[in-house]
Amino acid sequence: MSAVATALVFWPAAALMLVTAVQVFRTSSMARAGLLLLGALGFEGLLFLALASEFLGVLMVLMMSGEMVVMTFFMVMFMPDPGGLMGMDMTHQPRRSAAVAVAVTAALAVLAVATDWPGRVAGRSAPDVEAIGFEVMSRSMFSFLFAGVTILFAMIGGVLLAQHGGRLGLDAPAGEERE
Amino acid sequence: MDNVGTYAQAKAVEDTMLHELVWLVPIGALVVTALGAVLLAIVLPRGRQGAVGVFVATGHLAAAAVAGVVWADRGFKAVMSGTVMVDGLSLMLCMIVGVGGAACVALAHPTVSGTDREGEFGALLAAASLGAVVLGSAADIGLLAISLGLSSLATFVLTGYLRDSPRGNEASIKYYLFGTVSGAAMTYGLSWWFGVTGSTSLAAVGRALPDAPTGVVVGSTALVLVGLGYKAALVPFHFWTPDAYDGAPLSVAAYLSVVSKLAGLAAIARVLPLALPGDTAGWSTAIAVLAALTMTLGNLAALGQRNTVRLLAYSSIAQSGYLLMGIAAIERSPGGLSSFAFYAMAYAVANLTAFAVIIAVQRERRSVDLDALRGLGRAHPWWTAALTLSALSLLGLPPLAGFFAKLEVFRASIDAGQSWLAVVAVVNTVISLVFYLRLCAPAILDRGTPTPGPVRRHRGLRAAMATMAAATVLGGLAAEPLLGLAEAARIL
Amino acid sequence: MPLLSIAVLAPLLGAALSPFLPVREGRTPLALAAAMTAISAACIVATWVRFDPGQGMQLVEEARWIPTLDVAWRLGVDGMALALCALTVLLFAVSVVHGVGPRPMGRAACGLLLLLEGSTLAFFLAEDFILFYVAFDVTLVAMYFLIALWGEEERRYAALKFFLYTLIGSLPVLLGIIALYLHSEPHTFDMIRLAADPAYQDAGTAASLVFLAFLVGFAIKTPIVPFHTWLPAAHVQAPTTGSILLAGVLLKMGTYGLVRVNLQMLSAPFAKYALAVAILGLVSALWGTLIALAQTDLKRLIAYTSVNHMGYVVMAVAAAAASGISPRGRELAIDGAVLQMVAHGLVTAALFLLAGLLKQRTHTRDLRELAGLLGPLPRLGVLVAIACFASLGIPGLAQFPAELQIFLGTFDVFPVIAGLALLGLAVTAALFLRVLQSAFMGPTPDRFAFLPDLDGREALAALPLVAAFVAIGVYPRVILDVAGSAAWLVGAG
Amino acid sequence: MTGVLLWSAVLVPLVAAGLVRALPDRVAAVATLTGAVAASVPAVVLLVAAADGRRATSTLRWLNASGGLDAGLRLDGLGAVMAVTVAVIGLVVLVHATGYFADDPQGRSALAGLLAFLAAMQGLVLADGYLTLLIFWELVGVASARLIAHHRSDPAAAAASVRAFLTTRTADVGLYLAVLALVAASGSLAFGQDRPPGALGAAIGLGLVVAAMGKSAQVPLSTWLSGAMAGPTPVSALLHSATMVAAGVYLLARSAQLLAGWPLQVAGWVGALTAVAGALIALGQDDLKRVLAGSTASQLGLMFVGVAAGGPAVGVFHLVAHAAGKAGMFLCAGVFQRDRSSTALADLRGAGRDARGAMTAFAVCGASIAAVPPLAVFWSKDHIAAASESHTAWFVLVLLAAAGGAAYVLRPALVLWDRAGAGHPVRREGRPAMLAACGALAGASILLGVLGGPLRTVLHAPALPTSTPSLVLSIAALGVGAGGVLLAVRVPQALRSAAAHQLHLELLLRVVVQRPTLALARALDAAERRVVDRVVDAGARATVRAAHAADRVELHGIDAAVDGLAHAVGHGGARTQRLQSGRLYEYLRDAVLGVAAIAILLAITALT
Amino acid sequence: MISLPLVLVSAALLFGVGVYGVLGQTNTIMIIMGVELMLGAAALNVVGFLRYTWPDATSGAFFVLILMTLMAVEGAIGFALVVSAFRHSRTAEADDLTQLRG
Repeated sequence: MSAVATALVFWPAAALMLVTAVQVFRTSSMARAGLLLLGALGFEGLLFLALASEFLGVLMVLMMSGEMVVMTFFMVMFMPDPGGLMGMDMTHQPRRSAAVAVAVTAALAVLAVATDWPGRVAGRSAPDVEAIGFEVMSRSMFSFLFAGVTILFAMIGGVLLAQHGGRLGLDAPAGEERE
Repeated sequence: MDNVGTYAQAKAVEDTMLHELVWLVPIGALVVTALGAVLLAIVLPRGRQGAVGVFVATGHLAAAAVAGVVWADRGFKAVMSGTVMVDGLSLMLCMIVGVGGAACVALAHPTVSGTDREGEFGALLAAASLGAVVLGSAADIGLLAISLGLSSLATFVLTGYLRDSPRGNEASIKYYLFGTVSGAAMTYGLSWWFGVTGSTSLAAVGRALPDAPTGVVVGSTALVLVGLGYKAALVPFHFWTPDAYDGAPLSVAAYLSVVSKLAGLAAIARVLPLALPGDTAGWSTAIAVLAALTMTLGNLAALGQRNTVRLLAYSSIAQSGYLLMGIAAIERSPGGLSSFAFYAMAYAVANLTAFAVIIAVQRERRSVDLDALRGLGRAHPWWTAALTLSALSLLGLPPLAGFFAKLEVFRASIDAGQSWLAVVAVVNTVISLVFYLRLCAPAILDRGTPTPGPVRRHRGLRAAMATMAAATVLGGLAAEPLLGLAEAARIL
Repeated sequence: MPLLSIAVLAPLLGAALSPFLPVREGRTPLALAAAMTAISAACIVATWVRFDPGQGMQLVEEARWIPTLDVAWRLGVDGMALALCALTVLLFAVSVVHGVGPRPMGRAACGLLLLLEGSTLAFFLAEDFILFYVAFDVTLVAMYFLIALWGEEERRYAALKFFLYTLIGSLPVLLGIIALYLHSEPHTFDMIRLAADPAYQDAGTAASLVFLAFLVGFAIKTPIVPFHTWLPAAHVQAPTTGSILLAGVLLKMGTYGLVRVNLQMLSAPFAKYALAVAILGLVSALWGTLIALAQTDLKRLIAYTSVNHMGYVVMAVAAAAASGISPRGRELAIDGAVLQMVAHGLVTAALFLLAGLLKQRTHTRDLRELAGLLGPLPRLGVLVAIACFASLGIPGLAQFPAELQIFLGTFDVFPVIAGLALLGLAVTAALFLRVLQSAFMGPTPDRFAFLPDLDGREALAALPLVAAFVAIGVYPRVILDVAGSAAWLVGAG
Repeated sequence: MTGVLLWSAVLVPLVAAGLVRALPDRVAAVATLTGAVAASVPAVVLLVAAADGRRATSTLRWLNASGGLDAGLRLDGLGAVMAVTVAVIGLVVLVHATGYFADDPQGRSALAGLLAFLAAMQGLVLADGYLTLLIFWELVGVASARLIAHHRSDPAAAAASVRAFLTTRTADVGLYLAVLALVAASGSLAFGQDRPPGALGAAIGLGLVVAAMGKSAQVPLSTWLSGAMAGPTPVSALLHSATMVAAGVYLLARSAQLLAGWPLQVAGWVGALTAVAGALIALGQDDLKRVLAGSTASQLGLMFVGVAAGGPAVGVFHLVAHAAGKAGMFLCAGVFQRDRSSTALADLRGAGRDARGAMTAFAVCGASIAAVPPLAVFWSKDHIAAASESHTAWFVLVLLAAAGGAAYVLRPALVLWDRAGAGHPVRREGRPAMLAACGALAGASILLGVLGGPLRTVLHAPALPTSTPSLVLSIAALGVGAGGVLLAVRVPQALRSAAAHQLHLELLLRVVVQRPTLALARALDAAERRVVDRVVDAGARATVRAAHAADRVELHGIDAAVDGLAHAVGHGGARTQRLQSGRLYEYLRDAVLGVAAIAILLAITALT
Repeated sequence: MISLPLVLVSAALLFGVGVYGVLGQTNTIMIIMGVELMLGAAALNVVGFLRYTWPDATSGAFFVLILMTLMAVEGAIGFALVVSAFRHSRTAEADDLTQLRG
């Protein structure tokens, strides 16, 4: 992708990403927040594309849309007032939180900008799918397998927690009496 | 390594990896345990789910044993293209996790036996152990992040295992939120490390960071410490600890306080020297300060507790501080790592003993309040003995394992020129006396409260209690084998 | 035969066996305690016979323990250690006769007593710093439970205070030990080597800090003002046997350590701070005796006199460490200090034993309530009088030669301090005379008219102590022949 | 051989004491007397040997430190004379005591105590070197305290015992100090050294003098002596003559060389003042034993003057002479006391007439104490007067004391002989022994007066000072004193009826002599009781107050500080606990702040 | 045009928004969203480095994959926890979780 094209995609995508991200926490509807988050992460995927990481970008968009849809369902199912009809406030100490967030951002941004990051500036843009494939199948094989195990147990754990009633038909969750 | 590989290269890498699998047997044992537990939980009928627990415990012990064999037979090696370190630190962690995990399974038996998710409990516990061991072995940014993820999320679920308990839910949500936020902060720091290095290998990071601009090093290291520090329950990332222990099943609290915590500390002990070699950015001193803060805050907060679980939670925070003393000395004293390793072993057995007794008492008296321990000596002299031994060992009194552990970390600290930290630790030890005595003294000195009635005996629980208590004593009186082991612990 | 190891291990074995005794009560625990104490005593006596006063550290027994750290089971005796071991076995024999808790002793009491005995002996015999420290702290735990289980009304508080203070004292010692270890070349915990070749030859900052760490630790144990407030609390609340052992043996650990470590291994910094330490000792001595004068509780009073007497010991050790002292002054100071440790052990143990017997009969320790006891209790009264006179330093009884030598030795280098310390003699006399006057003289109130005098068992407990301190008082070289400083004090100064 | 004798002089009475304590009551008296006789044998043999010029020592290495710190006994003239004095007076007193305690259930232990007392005193006078002397010095103190407290159910006796012990013990600190200084100066505790210069010498001099003052009840450390009258009379007899109080004088005599110069001057002044004060105090008393106690202080003061002015022999001669007389008076007083169950002069009126034997002995001994020629004390006091002639102030004070002596002896004698109170029954139990003892001492007073010579030989004092003026003045003083009393006391009927106008003289005398004298005596007594006593007591009270103050500091200062620290720690615990609010967002916020702090920390460590 | 600092600043801003969400939101789900943003910011950093400074670092690309995995699994577990808790207490407010403290 040429520099101009990159810029053309980057600026709007970055701006939209940040705007949607901020809106996630400004809306009073949780369903909307979920969709806004989907948007933010989607725009981030777009940024990835602009930054020549096509595979990662596409993956991001696909994964996040899947996840966010599930999330929105969750919220519609379980949350009070998912549509934000009552306009309830879901924040506390917004000013203080914002101040902290601004400080964190400023610190990180200043450090990032002030640093003369090492490495080549020129050259090929970013690893392509094939390279990532080699990486996964060679050096990072163990991590890859491990990530798979992690996903498996996340599923098991999620099911354990979320499912109503016992898998074996028992309705006797454990308990420990304490005073 | 960072070139785009060819098939031939990939093939060569795979061959090497196959050869290296031998070193991965301990981790493999835990993988088999975790997956096997899942399979067993699916296959076994509802009446036989208890077998999963036995299987998981056996698997843990096997992993520990295999780790010992690998240590003795194979030596240390960086495997999987340098992403996994099989060295003294990781094998030691594997042994602790193996034995500790098995003990926790035994401790959990009274709680989970016969419940609806008994099989999954074992499987998740094994997964958490797997995550813990890999966390302590990882020499790669990616592996570090994902292993922290696995070990965390498995324990999030375990903490919330008592789904009908509001306390359990609260505990697991707080733990989860604190943990994920910390993990996310860590990944941000890791991303900068990558930016400085161009590789996710910690060894490569270690080559690049000393020359990197201070600001980036400081910022990223601080963020990385958040994730690892939360796992190890260091101040100021300890807030979740008492609440999570309090709400979780007691056996899970024991697990968190031993396996999870030690994995996090082992990760710190590996990551910092690897990524910041030669005391880059003076992290030793920073860790020493953290150690002082952690032990002080933990001990002070433990003073006023009436709830034994919270008391032990704060105690374990304080113990993290002492453990950090060893880590703070790694760069400056040859005894730093070994003192950490020995302290970890001594702490694990003593803390598990204490939890075992608390669980036994909770089963019988339906309370974890300190008052429930009153007069325990008359009814259960052996429980009382175990509790006393563990409290005194945690306090660091000779000739128990905890004493030699303290001796080791003090020695390392002074040797590393951090005598002030040793003095802080001494003051803290004195403070800690008050609540450790409060834990064990009423059991011996007070008259008892009546027992509610006969309670089912759990052989596993008793066996774990006896084994750990015996280890607490033997780890002191016969400290030589373990000390020898700890002395040999090395970071590759 | 490894006499020293047997002497240490026999009581420890007994302690380990005690939980498995078939009965909770009955004679078995007592028999076990008696047997193990007898074995220990026999070993110490045999050691005394085999001991060659002409040599320093001797009869060293060594076994591997933790070679990784160069920690070994390393025991040995010199004159001071032997004298204190003899004191220890005697006092434990007395304690077994007198018993702890319900009578006959239960197995818990027996186990704790034996644990205390074994660890105390191990402390005095240890020639390895880790063993030394282990023994130091195990005595602490055993004593804590002795006080907390069988003490008086406020035993829990007092026991906690005792534990806290002594732990505060022991941990700096641990730091000091580690520093010595790290500073020795090659690293070692071997006390014989560290004494022969001190790690710190100078009195620089590091050496001073190490010195200070040990000093604080031993000062709390001794105890020296202002670290002494645990002592009266512990003594008042402890059971009689606890007080006997606490005052008789455990306090000696502080001064023993002061000599063994500060004087022998850190002589250079000690020489630098000798005057300050001597002043501390003096303040302790005067403070202890003045406070004792104000007490009305008998055990509290005796406890404070311990502060006084141990202050003299500290003063003498400091004088011996001073650089300006003459060889003879040094010999006098150390001889006096060692003799005072033994003498104070015997005398104060006797006082606490007799105070305990008195309390058993009258149910009070308040001097204002006691009166005219000599009438119903002539034998007990005479023993108390002898013990009081011994404690105030009357010649013919053990503390006189000890204190005289302490004063002589101290005067050699710190004349003003020694002179001021003499004032303590008068005050001590006053307070003991007051005890005798108010408790034993005067008309006997009716409520005390028919108290039973000493019985056989009590006499069996008390008489050996009295006999021992009379013997030492008449002929102090009974101890000095073995424990005299010329025989063992090598390397320092 | 001499060594055996020396040790047996000390050990025989000690063993005897043990035996008496152990044996049954009925043989106690026999055992006591046997022991006392046996104990005096070595002393006498030693005196004979010493008179032959034999000198010997027997030492025992007692401590490890060598050179001059050995324990040991020695034979020389001074020691031998003292030893025989102690043994003989002790024997006589014990003879008396067997009678005195005949019907006392605790008598056996008193007899044993007396024997032990003798043993300690023998050790003191035979000691070779200050170490041994110190040992027995202290033992004498303990033994006397134990005997004074004989009537243990009597609170006054207990208090007197404690006071006696504490006063002397406090003064003994001086002896300790002197010992320390001596070792520091010369490395040796042997007798016969010269005083080192400087502070050490000052410490030695002052220490020894103070110790001697304490033991010999010199002003202002004299109050314990009259209190000690609470003990049984034989005890007082022994205490006031050859033992205990004699120890101070003996110490001065023994250390004369060491104390030469200003220390002896101090001792002389103290002695001279005490001599007069003691005499006046004796005059003001209404209790026979207290009269005698005052007299003892006065006489001891004279001994101090003697040692200071004339050397050891003068002082010791007076000591021996006084011992016989004073012991005799006490023993006689014991007889009267048993008859009347009191020692108050008012109760004793006429007691002498009922017990004529005792009265005779009392008169002889009293005459000796009053320095009536040619009895023993006359000579010894004369020597003192002669020796102090060159020192006018002392000389005057000595004469005043002599006059007082005559007066305070005569006054009770007149009361005892008063016909008005006669006619009471006497107690027969144990009387022969008591009377024998009184007689023996009366005889000794006469003998010593007549045969003072051998004593001088042994003391190596061939030429004790004498001078005519002092002789004359002494006798004059005697007359003045006696006359004053005779005129002042209710004068015998015959004399009164002789001339009515003499009543005016009596009145005059009463106004001019008696009243001021008695007033001064009372004032001094009051001074002693109120001021000196109070000073001493104030010292004690100040100590006690300091003790209580220290105790308060202890409880509210040190202990509170520690507790406060503990409290602060606990408070810190509560604060940290409050951090754990249970609110997740606060946890997270604190964690973020924590990260910032860690980053700052790392930045600091990285940049330094 | 577009350079590394710009990407990094964008990532920092995204992270900041995430932090704001985490600190400021009362609802568990919303906090989880904040976490997702923080993780996304980390990923954006890495992608920026891949593009501008370390184009050959395939391990970095794999790291991004791992971050995405983490986002997914942590989200999943989080929702499951919320469901489990909501079933009993009918609320997902993190602020209500104050039973455990001290």
